Amino acid sequence: MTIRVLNRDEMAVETEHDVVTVRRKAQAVAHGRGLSTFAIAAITTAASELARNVLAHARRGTASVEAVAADGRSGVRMVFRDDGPGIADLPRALAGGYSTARSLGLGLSGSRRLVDEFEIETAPGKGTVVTVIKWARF
Amino acid sequence: MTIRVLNRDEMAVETEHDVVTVRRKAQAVAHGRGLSTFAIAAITTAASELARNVLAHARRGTASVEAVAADGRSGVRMVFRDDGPGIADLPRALAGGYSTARSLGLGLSGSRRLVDEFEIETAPGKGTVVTVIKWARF
Amino acid sequence: MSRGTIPILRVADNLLVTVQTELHDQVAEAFQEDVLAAVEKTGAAGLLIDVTGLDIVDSYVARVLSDTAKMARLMGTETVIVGIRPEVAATLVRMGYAMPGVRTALNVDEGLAMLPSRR
Amino acid sequence: MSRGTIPILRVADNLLVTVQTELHDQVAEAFQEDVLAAVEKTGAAGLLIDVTGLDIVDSYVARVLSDTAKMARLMGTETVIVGIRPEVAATLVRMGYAMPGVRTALNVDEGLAMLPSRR
Ligand SMILES: Nc1ncnc2c1ncn2[C@@H]1O[C@H](COP(=O)(O)OP(=O)(O)O)[C@@H](O)[C@H]1O
Ligand SMILES: Nc1ncnc2c1ncn2[C@@H]1O[C@H](COP(=O)(O)OP(=O)(O)O)[C@@H](O)[C@H]1O
Repeated sequence: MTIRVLNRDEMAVETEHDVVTVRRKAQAVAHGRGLSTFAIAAITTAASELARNVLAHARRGTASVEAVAADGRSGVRMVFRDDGPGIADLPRALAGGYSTARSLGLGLSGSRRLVDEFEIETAPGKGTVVTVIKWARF
Repeated sequence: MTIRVLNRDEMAVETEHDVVTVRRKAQAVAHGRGLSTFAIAAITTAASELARNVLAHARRGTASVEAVAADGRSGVRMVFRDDGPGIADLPRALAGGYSTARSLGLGLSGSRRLVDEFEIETAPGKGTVVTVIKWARF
Repeated sequence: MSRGTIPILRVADNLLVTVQTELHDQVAEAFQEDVLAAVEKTGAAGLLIDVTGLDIVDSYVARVLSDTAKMARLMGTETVIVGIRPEVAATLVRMGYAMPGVRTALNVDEGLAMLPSRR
Repeated sequence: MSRGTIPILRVADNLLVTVQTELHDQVAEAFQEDVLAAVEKTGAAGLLIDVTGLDIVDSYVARVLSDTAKMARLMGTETVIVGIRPEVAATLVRMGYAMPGVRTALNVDEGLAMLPSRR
Protein backbone atom coordinates (compact mmCIF):
# COMPACT_ATOMS: atom_id res chain seq x y z
CA MET A 1 0.00 0.00 0.00
CA THR A 2 1.37 3.37 -1.01
CA ILE A 3 0.14 6.28 1.01
CA ARG A 4 0.12 9.68 -0.65
CA VAL A 5 0.21 12.73 1.60
CA LEU A 6 -1.99 15.46 0.15
CA ASN A 7 -1.57 17.94 2.92
CA ARG A 8 0.23 18.14 6.26
CA ASP A 9 -0.12 20.38 9.30
CA GLU A 10 2.55 20.29 11.99
CA MET A 11 1.64 21.68 15.38
CA ALA A 12 3.43 22.05 18.69
CA VAL A 13 1.82 20.30 21.66
CA GLU A 14 2.90 22.27 24.70
CA THR A 15 -0.23 23.60 26.36
CA GLU A 16 -3.85 22.63 26.99
CA HIS A 17 -4.76 25.04 24.26
CA ASP A 18 -2.57 23.19 21.76
CA VAL A 19 -4.54 20.03 22.51
CA VAL A 20 -7.70 21.86 21.52
CA THR A 21 -6.01 23.15 18.35
CA VAL A 22 -4.87 19.65 17.32
CA ARG A 23 -8.33 18.27 18.01
CA ARG A 24 -9.96 20.94 15.85
CA LYS A 25 -7.49 20.39 13.04
CA ALA A 26 -8.16 16.63 13.11
CA GLN A 27 -11.89 17.28 13.01
CA ALA A 28 -11.59 19.72 10.09
CA VAL A 29 -9.34 17.46 8.02
CA ALA A 30 -11.55 14.41 8.70
CA HIS A 31 -14.57 16.39 7.63
CA GLY A 32 -12.77 17.57 4.50
CA ARG A 33 -11.79 13.99 3.62
CA GLY A 34 -15.43 12.94 3.66
CA LEU A 35 -15.36 10.77 6.78
CA SER A 36 -18.73 9.97 8.41
CA THR A 37 -19.91 11.72 11.56
CA PHE A 38 -18.95 8.60 13.53
CA ALA A 39 -15.51 8.36 11.98
CA ILE A 40 -14.92 12.07 12.56
CA ALA A 41 -15.81 11.70 16.24
CA ALA A 42 -13.50 8.68 16.47
CA ILE A 43 -10.42 10.31 14.94
CA THR A 44 -11.03 13.60 16.77
CA THR A 45 -11.30 11.79 20.09
CA ALA A 46 -8.10 9.84 19.35
CA ALA A 47 -6.39 13.17 18.56
CA SER A 48 -7.48 14.48 21.93
CA GLU A 49 -6.27 11.40 23.82
CA LEU A 50 -2.90 11.21 22.08
CA ALA A 51 -2.15 14.94 22.28
CA ARG A 52 -3.08 14.89 25.95
CA ASN A 53 -0.68 11.99 26.47
CA VAL A 54 2.17 14.02 24.96
CA LEU A 55 1.38 16.85 27.36
CA ALA A 56 0.78 14.66 30.41
CA HIS A 57 3.68 12.26 30.04
CA ALA A 58 6.32 14.10 27.98
CA ARG A 59 5.37 17.74 28.71
CA ARG A 60 5.88 18.72 25.06
CA GLY A 61 6.04 17.32 21.56
CA THR A 62 4.49 17.73 18.14
CA ALA A 63 1.41 16.55 16.28
CA SER A 64 1.08 16.27 12.54
CA VAL A 65 -2.33 15.92 10.92
CA GLU A 66 -2.30 14.78 7.31
CA ALA A 67 -4.84 14.35 4.56
CA VAL A 68 -3.85 11.06 2.92
CA ALA A 69 -4.94 8.81 0.06
CA ALA A 70 -4.16 5.16 -0.75
CA ASP A 71 -5.73 2.67 -3.17
CA GLY A 72 -8.39 5.23 -4.00
CA ARG A 73 -9.31 5.55 -0.33
CA SER A 74 -9.29 8.83 1.44
CA GLY A 75 -8.17 9.18 5.04
CA VAL A 76 -6.56 11.11 7.88
CA ARG A 77 -3.17 10.24 9.32
CA MET A 78 -1.84 11.70 12.56
CA VAL A 79 1.63 11.42 14.04
CA PHE A 80 2.33 12.33 17.69
CA ARG A 81 6.00 12.67 18.52
CA ASP A 82 7.77 13.45 21.77
CA ASP A 83 11.18 13.15 23.43
CA GLY A 84 9.68 12.28 26.78
CA PRO A 85 10.44 9.29 29.02
CA GLY A 86 9.06 6.69 26.61
CA ILE A 87 6.96 3.74 27.70
CA ALA A 88 8.78 0.99 29.56
CA ASP A 89 5.97 -1.55 29.75
CA LEU A 90 4.20 -1.15 26.40
CA PRO A 91 1.97 -4.26 26.55
CA ARG A 92 0.66 -3.05 29.88
CA ALA A 93 0.12 0.52 28.65
CA LEU A 94 -1.74 -0.80 25.59
CA ALA A 95 -3.89 -3.18 27.62
CA GLY A 96 -5.85 -0.26 29.05
CA GLY A 97 -6.84 0.59 32.60
CA TYR A 98 -3.21 1.15 33.53
CA SER A 99 -2.06 4.67 34.22
CA THR A 100 1.04 6.25 35.72
CA ALA A 101 -0.89 9.50 35.95
CA ARG A 102 -4.11 10.48 37.65
CA SER A 103 -6.35 9.42 34.81
CA LEU A 104 -8.35 6.49 33.49
CA GLY A 105 -5.57 4.84 31.51
CA LEU A 106 -7.79 4.56 28.45
CA GLY A 107 -5.99 6.95 26.11
CA LEU A 108 -3.76 4.46 24.32
CA SER A 109 -6.01 1.41 24.35
CA GLY A 110 -9.05 3.55 23.53
CA SER A 111 -7.38 5.39 20.64
CA ARG A 112 -6.22 2.10 19.21
CA ARG A 113 -9.81 0.86 19.11
CA LEU A 114 -11.02 4.04 17.43
CA VAL A 115 -8.70 4.03 14.43
CA ASP A 116 -8.01 1.70 11.48
CA GLU A 117 -4.24 1.66 11.83
CA PHE A 118 -2.20 2.17 14.97
CA GLU A 119 1.58 2.08 15.33
CA ILE A 120 3.73 2.95 18.29
CA GLU A 121 7.51 3.32 18.56
CA THR A 122 8.89 3.87 22.01
CA ALA A 123 11.69 2.93 24.36
CA PRO A 124 12.60 4.12 27.85
CA GLY A 125 14.47 7.41 27.52
CA LYS A 126 13.91 7.54 23.74
CA GLY A 127 10.56 9.27 23.52
CA THR A 128 7.40 8.05 21.86
CA VAL A 129 5.97 8.21 18.34
CA VAL A 130 2.35 7.19 17.79
CA THR A 131 0.96 7.03 14.24
CA VAL A 132 -2.71 6.42 13.50
CA ILE A 133 -4.85 6.38 10.36
CA LYS A 134 -8.60 6.53 9.91
CA TRP A 135 -10.03 5.78 6.45
CA ALA A 136 -13.29 6.96 4.97
CA ARG A 137 -15.60 4.02 4.27
CA PHE A 138 -16.63 3.46 0.66
CA MET B 1 10.56 28.43 39.23
CA THR B 2 11.92 29.93 42.43
CA ILE B 3 9.85 29.29 45.51
CA ARG B 4 10.04 31.82 48.32
CA VAL B 5 9.17 30.62 51.80
CA LEU B 6 7.30 33.34 53.69
CA ASN B 7 6.63 31.40 56.83
CA ARG B 8 7.33 27.91 58.17
CA ASP B 9 5.86 25.88 61.03
CA GLU B 10 7.60 22.68 62.06
CA MET B 11 5.58 20.19 64.09
CA ALA B 12 6.23 16.78 65.57
CA VAL B 13 3.97 13.97 64.38
CA GLU B 14 3.91 11.45 67.19
CA THR B 15 0.32 11.17 68.34
CA GLU B 16 -3.21 11.27 66.94
CA HIS B 17 -3.48 14.69 68.44
CA ASP B 18 -0.48 15.88 66.41
CA VAL B 19 -2.30 14.81 63.25
CA VAL B 20 -5.17 17.09 64.22
CA THR B 21 -2.71 19.92 64.94
CA VAL B 22 -1.00 19.55 61.54
CA ARG B 23 -4.38 19.46 59.81
CA ARG B 24 -5.51 22.64 61.54
CA LYS B 25 -2.26 24.40 60.72
CA ALA B 26 -2.58 23.42 57.04
CA GLN B 27 -6.15 24.71 57.00
CA ALA B 28 -5.21 28.01 58.64
CA VAL B 29 -2.25 28.66 56.35
CA ALA B 30 -4.27 27.74 53.23
CA HIS B 31 -7.00 30.11 54.35
CA GLY B 32 -4.46 32.85 54.97
CA ARG B 33 -2.94 32.34 51.52
CA GLY B 34 -6.29 32.98 49.88
CA LEU B 35 -7.00 29.46 48.62
CA SER B 36 -10.62 28.66 47.70
CA THR B 37 -12.87 26.59 49.97
CA PHE B 38 -12.29 23.62 47.65
CA ALA B 39 -8.50 24.05 47.61
CA ILE B 40 -8.44 24.43 51.41
CA ALA B 41 -10.37 21.17 51.82
CA ALA B 42 -7.97 19.48 49.39
CA ILE B 43 -4.74 20.53 51.09
CA THR B 44 -6.15 19.96 54.59
CA THR B 45 -7.25 16.46 53.64
CA ALA B 46 -3.82 15.74 52.14
CA ALA B 47 -2.25 16.97 55.40
CA SER B 48 -4.40 14.55 57.31
CA GLU B 49 -3.56 11.60 55.04
CA LEU B 50 0.18 12.24 54.99
CA ALA B 51 0.49 12.94 58.72
CA ARG B 52 -1.51 9.81 59.43
CA ASN B 53 0.88 7.83 57.20
CA VAL B 54 3.86 9.04 59.24
CA LEU B 55 2.13 7.88 62.41
CA ALA B 56 0.83 4.59 60.97
CA HIS B 57 3.90 3.43 59.08
CA ALA B 58 6.86 5.17 60.78
CA ARG B 59 5.43 5.81 64.28
CA ARG B 60 6.94 9.29 64.40
CA GLY B 61 8.26 12.07 62.20
CA THR B 62 7.81 15.75 61.48
CA ALA B 63 5.57 17.94 59.40
CA SER B 64 6.39 21.38 58.12
CA VAL B 65 3.68 23.67 56.81
CA GLU B 66 4.89 26.64 54.79
CA ALA B 67 3.36 29.74 53.25
CA VAL B 68 5.08 30.02 49.86
CA ALA B 69 5.11 32.27 46.81
CA ALA B 70 6.40 31.74 43.25
CA ASP B 71 5.85 33.63 40.02
CA GLY B 72 3.36 35.86 41.77
CA ARG B 73 1.35 32.82 42.85
CA SER B 74 0.55 32.16 46.44
CA GLY B 75 0.50 28.67 47.89
CA VAL B 76 1.00 26.20 50.71
CA ARG B 77 3.86 23.73 50.82
CA MET B 78 4.01 20.83 53.27
CA VAL B 79 6.89 18.46 53.97
CA PHE B 80 6.37 15.20 55.85
CA ARG B 81 9.57 13.53 57.02
CA ASP B 82 10.18 10.29 58.87
CA ASP B 83 12.95 7.77 59.57
CA GLY B 84 10.60 4.83 59.29
CA PRO B 85 10.91 1.72 57.13
CA GLY B 86 10.55 3.58 53.81
CA ILE B 87 8.50 2.30 50.89
CA ALA B 88 9.91 -0.67 48.99
CA ASP B 89 7.41 -0.81 46.12
CA LEU B 90 6.73 2.85 45.40
CA PRO B 91 4.84 2.47 42.08
CA ARG B 92 2.47 0.08 43.80
CA ALA B 93 2.01 2.33 46.84
CA LEU B 94 1.32 5.29 44.53
CA ALA B 95 -1.13 3.37 42.35
CA GLY B 96 -3.69 3.37 45.15
CA GLY B 97 -5.77 0.62 46.65
CA TYR B 98 -2.65 -1.06 48.08
CA SER B 99 -2.07 -1.02 51.81
CA THR B 100 0.25 -2.80 54.22
CA ALA B 101 -2.03 -1.61 57.02
CA ARG B 102 -5.72 -2.26 57.54
CA SER B 103 -6.83 0.82 55.71
CA LEU B 104 -8.06 1.89 52.29
CA GLY B 105 -4.64 2.46 50.73
CA LEU B 106 -5.79 5.79 49.34
CA GLY B 107 -3.62 8.11 51.39
CA LEU B 108 -0.72 8.47 48.96
CA SER B 109 -2.58 8.19 45.67
CA GLY B 110 -5.41 10.32 46.98
CA SER B 111 -3.13 13.06 48.32
CA ARG B 112 -1.31 13.15 45.00
CA ARG B 113 -4.58 13.84 43.18
CA LEU B 114 -5.51 16.60 45.61
CA VAL B 115 -2.39 18.73 45.22
CA ASP B 116 -0.65 20.56 42.38
CA GLU B 117 2.84 19.24 43.07
CA PHE B 118 3.80 15.96 44.69
CA GLU B 119 7.28 14.60 45.34
CA ILE B 120 8.35 11.57 47.28
CA GLU B 121 11.82 10.43 48.34
CA THR B 122 12.03 7.05 49.96
CA ALA B 123 14.08 3.87 50.11
CA PRO B 124 13.78 0.75 52.28
CA GLY B 125 15.35 1.50 55.65
CA LYS B 126 15.96 5.14 54.74
CA GLY B 127 12.69 6.76 55.76
CA THR B 128 10.30 8.78 53.67
CA VAL B 129 9.98 12.44 52.69
CA VAL B 130 6.80 13.61 50.98
CA THR B 131 6.59 17.19 49.69
CA VAL B 132 3.36 18.67 48.32
CA ILE B 133 2.29 22.10 47.10
CA LYS B 134 -1.15 23.55 46.51
CA TRP B 135 -1.40 26.87 44.66
CA ALA B 136 -4.16 29.43 44.84
CA ARG B 137 -5.89 29.84 41.47
CA PHE B 138 -5.75 33.26 39.88
CA MET C 1 -24.81 31.46 40.32
CA SER C 2 -21.76 30.60 38.29
CA ARG C 3 -18.31 32.15 38.28
CA GLY C 4 -17.48 30.57 34.94
CA THR C 5 -19.10 30.58 31.56
CA ILE C 6 -21.30 27.57 32.18
CA PRO C 7 -24.99 28.44 32.50
CA ILE C 8 -26.76 26.90 35.50
CA LEU C 9 -30.56 27.20 35.49
CA ARG C 10 -33.31 26.13 37.88
CA VAL C 11 -36.00 23.94 36.33
CA ALA C 12 -38.66 23.20 38.94
CA ASP C 13 -36.79 21.44 41.76
CA ASN C 14 -33.80 20.67 39.63
CA LEU C 15 -30.69 22.30 38.26
CA LEU C 16 -29.99 22.26 34.55
CA VAL C 17 -26.35 22.73 33.57
CA THR C 18 -25.53 23.16 29.91
CA VAL C 19 -21.99 22.27 28.94
CA GLN C 20 -20.85 24.15 25.88
CA THR C 21 -17.21 24.97 26.50
CA GLU C 22 -14.62 22.26 26.15
CA LEU C 23 -13.90 21.00 29.65
CA HIS C 24 -10.11 20.99 29.63
CA ASP C 25 -7.98 20.82 32.77
CA GLN C 26 -8.15 24.49 33.58
CA VAL C 27 -11.92 24.76 33.58
CA ALA C 28 -12.96 21.27 34.67
CA GLU C 29 -12.39 21.86 38.38
CA ALA C 30 -14.12 25.23 38.28
CA PHE C 31 -17.05 23.57 36.48
CA GLN C 32 -17.40 20.95 39.21
CA GLU C 33 -17.08 23.47 41.99
CA ASP C 34 -19.64 25.86 40.46
CA VAL C 35 -22.11 23.02 40.02
CA LEU C 36 -21.67 21.72 43.58
CA ALA C 37 -21.96 25.20 45.07
CA ALA C 38 -25.21 25.71 43.13
CA VAL C 39 -26.51 22.33 44.34
CA GLU C 40 -25.84 23.34 47.93
CA LYS C 41 -27.30 26.81 47.56
CA THR C 42 -30.51 25.71 45.88
CA GLY C 43 -30.98 22.38 47.60
CA ALA C 44 -31.78 20.95 44.18
CA ALA C 45 -33.48 17.56 44.11
CA GLY C 46 -31.76 16.62 40.89
CA LEU C 47 -29.06 17.72 38.52
CA LEU C 48 -29.32 17.56 34.75
CA ILE C 49 -26.13 17.99 32.75
CA ASP C 50 -26.91 18.70 29.12
CA VAL C 51 -24.07 17.78 26.77
CA THR C 52 -25.93 18.22 23.48
CA GLY C 53 -23.38 20.91 22.65
CA LEU C 54 -20.38 18.56 22.89
CA ASP C 55 -19.39 16.95 19.60
CA ILE C 56 -16.42 15.28 21.26
CA VAL C 57 -16.21 13.64 24.68
CA ASP C 58 -12.77 12.18 25.31
CA SER C 59 -11.90 10.02 28.31
CA TYR C 60 -10.85 13.07 30.29
CA VAL C 61 -14.15 14.88 29.83
CA ALA C 62 -16.11 11.66 30.40
CA ARG C 63 -14.29 11.29 33.68
CA VAL C 64 -15.02 14.91 34.67
CA LEU C 65 -18.73 14.34 33.97
CA SER C 66 -18.99 11.09 35.85
CA ASP C 67 -16.98 12.47 38.77
CA THR C 68 -19.36 15.42 38.96
CA ALA C 69 -22.27 12.99 39.21
CA LYS C 70 -20.48 11.13 42.02
CA MET C 71 -19.83 14.36 43.91
CA ALA C 72 -23.46 15.44 43.61
CA ARG C 73 -24.55 12.00 44.78
CA LEU C 74 -22.45 12.36 47.94
CA MET C 75 -24.36 15.56 48.60
CA GLY C 76 -27.64 13.69 48.11
CA THR C 77 -28.49 14.91 44.62
CA GLU C 78 -29.15 12.56 41.68
CA THR C 79 -27.59 13.40 38.34
CA VAL C 80 -28.78 12.58 34.84
CA ILE C 81 -26.57 13.34 31.84
CA VAL C 82 -28.68 14.17 28.81
CA GLY C 83 -28.09 14.71 25.12
CA ILE C 84 -25.12 12.42 24.47
CA ARG C 85 -24.92 12.32 20.68
CA PRO C 86 -24.91 9.02 18.76
CA GLU C 87 -21.32 9.44 17.59
CA VAL C 88 -20.19 10.36 21.10
CA ALA C 89 -21.95 7.33 22.58
CA ALA C 90 -20.36 5.07 19.97
CA THR C 91 -16.90 6.53 20.58
CA LEU C 92 -17.10 6.18 24.36
CA VAL C 93 -18.20 2.56 24.21
CA ARG C 94 -15.57 1.69 21.58
CA MET C 95 -12.91 3.23 23.82
CA GLY C 96 -14.08 1.02 26.64
CA TYR C 97 -15.60 3.76 28.74
CA ALA C 98 -19.36 3.53 28.95
CA MET C 99 -19.54 5.84 32.00
CA PRO C 100 -20.46 3.13 34.49
CA GLY C 101 -22.85 4.19 37.21
CA VAL C 102 -23.99 7.31 35.42
CA ARG C 103 -27.67 7.74 34.53
CA THR C 104 -28.40 9.13 31.10
CA ALA C 105 -31.41 10.29 29.10
CA LEU C 106 -32.12 11.30 25.51
CA ASN C 107 -33.02 14.90 26.30
CA VAL C 108 -33.88 17.33 29.07
CA ASP C 109 -37.56 16.30 29.26
CA GLU C 110 -36.73 12.62 29.61
CA GLY C 111 -34.08 13.48 32.14
CA LEU C 112 -36.46 15.57 34.24
CA ALA C 113 -38.93 12.68 34.29
CA MET C 114 -36.22 10.46 35.79
CA LEU C 115 -35.53 12.75 38.72
CA PRO C 116 -37.44 12.68 41.97
CA SER C 117 -39.29 15.78 43.06
CA ARG C 118 -38.77 17.23 46.51
CA ARG C 119 -42.47 18.02 46.78
CA MET D 1 -27.62 7.42 75.37
CA SER D 2 -24.04 8.15 74.49
CA ARG D 3 -20.90 7.65 76.51
CA GLY D 4 -18.95 10.04 74.28
CA THR D 5 -19.50 13.56 73.15
CA ILE D 6 -21.53 12.66 70.11
CA PRO D 7 -25.21 13.56 70.42
CA ILE D 8 -27.66 10.81 69.46
CA LEU D 9 -31.30 11.90 69.19
CA ARG D 10 -34.55 10.10 68.41
CA VAL D 11 -36.52 11.61 65.53
CA ALA D 12 -39.76 9.69 65.11
CA ASP D 13 -38.67 6.09 64.40
CA ASN D 14 -35.15 7.05 63.56
CA LEU D 15 -31.90 7.94 65.22
CA LEU D 16 -30.13 11.14 64.35
CA VAL D 17 -26.42 11.24 65.08
CA THR D 18 -24.60 14.52 64.66
CA VAL D 19 -20.89 14.23 64.13
CA GLN D 20 -19.04 17.31 65.26
CA THR D 21 -15.82 16.05 66.79
CA GLU D 22 -13.06 14.88 64.52
CA LEU D 23 -13.33 11.10 64.37
CA HIS D 24 -9.71 10.12 64.94
CA ASP D 25 -8.60 6.63 65.91
CA GLN D 26 -9.29 7.04 69.60
CA VAL D 27 -12.90 8.08 69.25
CA ALA D 28 -13.92 6.28 66.05
CA GLU D 29 -14.51 2.92 67.69
CA ALA D 30 -16.39 4.50 70.58
CA PHE D 31 -18.52 6.38 68.06
CA GLN D 32 -19.44 3.19 66.23
CA GLU D 33 -20.16 1.31 69.43
CA ASP D 34 -22.33 4.10 70.86
CA VAL D 35 -24.32 4.31 67.66
CA LEU D 36 -24.87 0.55 67.40
CA ALA D 37 -25.84 0.29 71.06
CA ALA D 38 -28.39 3.06 70.55
CA VAL D 39 -29.76 1.32 67.44
CA GLU D 40 -30.28 -1.86 69.43
CA LYS D 41 -31.80 -0.16 72.44
CA THR D 42 -34.27 1.94 70.48
CA GLY D 43 -35.02 -0.49 67.66
CA ALA D 44 -34.63 2.44 65.30
CA ALA D 45 -35.97 1.97 61.77
CA GLY D 46 -33.30 4.15 60.32
CA LEU D 47 -30.10 5.94 61.16
CA LEU D 48 -29.22 9.43 60.01
CA ILE D 49 -25.63 10.55 60.37
CA ASP D 50 -25.35 14.31 60.00
CA VAL D 51 -21.88 15.46 58.94
CA THR D 52 -22.72 19.10 58.20
CA GLY D 53 -20.25 20.00 60.95
CA LEU D 54 -17.30 18.29 59.26
CA ASP D 55 -15.25 20.58 57.03
CA ILE D 56 -12.78 17.77 56.37
CA VAL D 57 -13.45 14.08 55.73
CA ASP D 58 -10.24 12.18 55.05
CA SER D 59 -10.14 8.57 53.88
CA TYR D 60 -9.98 7.34 57.46
CA VAL D 61 -13.13 9.17 58.54
CA ALA D 62 -14.90 8.24 55.29
CA ARG D 63 -14.12 4.63 56.07
CA VAL D 64 -15.39 4.95 59.66
CA LEU D 65 -18.65 6.43 58.36
CA SER D 66 -19.23 3.84 55.67
CA ASP D 67 -18.28 1.02 58.05
CA THR D 68 -20.82 2.33 60.54
CA ALA D 69 -23.47 2.19 57.81
CA LYS D 70 -22.49 -1.41 57.03
CA MET D 71 -22.66 -2.38 60.70
CA ALA D 72 -26.12 -0.84 61.11
CA ARG D 73 -27.27 -2.60 57.94
CA LEU D 74 -26.17 -5.94 59.40
CA MET D 75 -28.47 -5.14 62.32
CA GLY D 76 -31.30 -4.39 59.90
CA THR D 77 -31.17 -0.62 60.08
CA GLU D 78 -30.77 1.58 57.02
CA THR D 79 -28.32 4.48 57.19
CA VAL D 80 -28.36 7.78 55.33
CA ILE D 81 -25.42 10.15 55.62
CA VAL D 82 -26.59 13.74 55.32
CA GLY D 83 -24.98 17.13 54.91
CA ILE D 84 -21.78 16.28 53.04
CA ARG D 85 -20.47 19.68 52.00
CA PRO D 86 -19.58 20.52 48.38
CA GLU D 87 -15.86 20.74 49.07
CA VAL D 88 -15.91 17.48 51.02
CA ALA D 89 -17.78 15.71 48.19
CA ALA D 90 -15.28 17.04 45.65
CA THR D 91 -12.31 16.00 47.78
CA LEU D 92 -13.57 12.47 48.35
CA VAL D 93 -14.24 11.85 44.66
CA ARG D 94 -10.90 13.35 43.61
CA MET D 95 -9.15 11.04 46.08
CA GLY D 96 -10.92 8.12 44.47
CA TYR D 97 -13.24 7.38 47.35
CA ALA D 98 -16.87 8.08 46.55
CA MET D 99 -18.16 5.98 49.50
CA PRO D 100 -19.64 3.25 47.33
CA GLY D 101 -22.82 1.70 48.67
CA VAL D 102 -23.58 4.49 51.11
CA ARG D 103 -26.86 6.39 50.80
CA THR D 104 -26.67 10.14 51.09
CA ALA D 105 -29.03 13.10 51.32
CA LEU D 106 -28.72 16.87 51.26
CA ASN D 107 -30.06 17.44 54.78
CA VAL D 108 -31.85 15.81 57.70
CA ASP D 109 -35.35 16.32 56.25
CA GLU D 110 -34.44 14.72 52.93
CA GLY D 111 -32.67 11.93 54.77
CA LEU D 112 -35.72 11.24 56.96
CA ALA D 113 -37.88 11.05 53.85
CA MET D 114 -35.62 8.31 52.48
CA LEU D 115 -35.93 6.08 55.51
CA PRO D 116 -38.68 3.53 56.01
CA SER D 117 -40.93 3.84 59.02
CA ARG D 118 -41.47 0.90 61.35
CA ARG D 119 -45.10 1.88 61.77
N1 LIG E 1 3.62 9.99 25.11
C1 LIG E 1 3.88 9.21 26.17
N2 LIG E 1 5.09 9.26 26.77
C2 LIG E 1 5.37 8.49 27.85
N3 LIG E 1 4.49 7.64 28.40
C3 LIG E 1 3.27 7.54 27.86
C4 LIG E 1 2.89 8.31 26.73
N4 LIG E 1 1.61 7.98 26.41
C5 LIG E 1 1.23 7.06 27.30
N5 LIG E 1 2.23 6.77 28.18
C6 LIG E 1 2.22 5.80 29.27
O1 LIG E 1 1.20 4.83 29.04
C7 LIG E 1 0.25 4.84 30.12
C8 LIG E 1 -1.13 4.57 29.58
O2 LIG E 1 -1.49 5.63 28.71
P1 LIG E 1 -3.01 5.99 28.54
O3 LIG E 1 -3.73 4.72 28.17
O4 LIG E 1 -3.13 7.10 27.58
O5 LIG E 1 -3.46 6.40 29.97
P2 LIG E 1 -3.26 7.75 30.81
O6 LIG E 1 -2.61 8.76 29.93
O7 LIG E 1 -4.66 8.09 31.20
O8 LIG E 1 -2.40 7.36 31.99
C9 LIG E 1 0.41 6.19 30.76
O9 LIG E 1 -0.01 6.22 32.10
C10 LIG E 1 1.88 6.45 30.61
O10 LIG E 1 2.61 5.78 31.62
N1 LIG F 1 5.56 7.38 55.63
C1 LIG F 1 5.54 6.09 55.20
N2 LIG F 1 6.51 5.23 55.61
C2 LIG F 1 6.51 3.95 55.19
N3 LIG F 1 5.59 3.41 54.36
C3 LIG F 1 4.60 4.21 53.95
C4 LIG F 1 4.51 5.59 54.32
N4 LIG F 1 3.44 6.12 53.72
C5 LIG F 1 2.88 5.14 52.99
N5 LIG F 1 3.58 3.98 53.13
C6 LIG F 1 3.32 2.68 52.46
O1 LIG F 1 2.52 2.89 51.31
C7 LIG F 1 1.29 2.16 51.43
C8 LIG F 1 0.17 2.96 50.80
O2 LIG F 1 -0.02 4.15 51.54
P1 LIG F 1 -1.43 4.83 51.59
O3 LIG F 1 -1.88 5.00 50.17
O4 LIG F 1 -1.37 6.05 52.40
O5 LIG F 1 -2.33 3.72 52.26
P2 LIG F 1 -2.51 3.29 53.79
O6 LIG F 1 -1.71 4.22 54.63
O7 LIG F 1 -3.99 3.41 53.97
O8 LIG F 1 -2.03 1.87 53.83
C9 LIG F 1 1.11 1.91 52.92
O9 LIG F 1 0.29 0.80 53.16
C10 LIG F 1 2.54 1.73 53.35
O10 LIG F 1 2.98 0.42 53.05
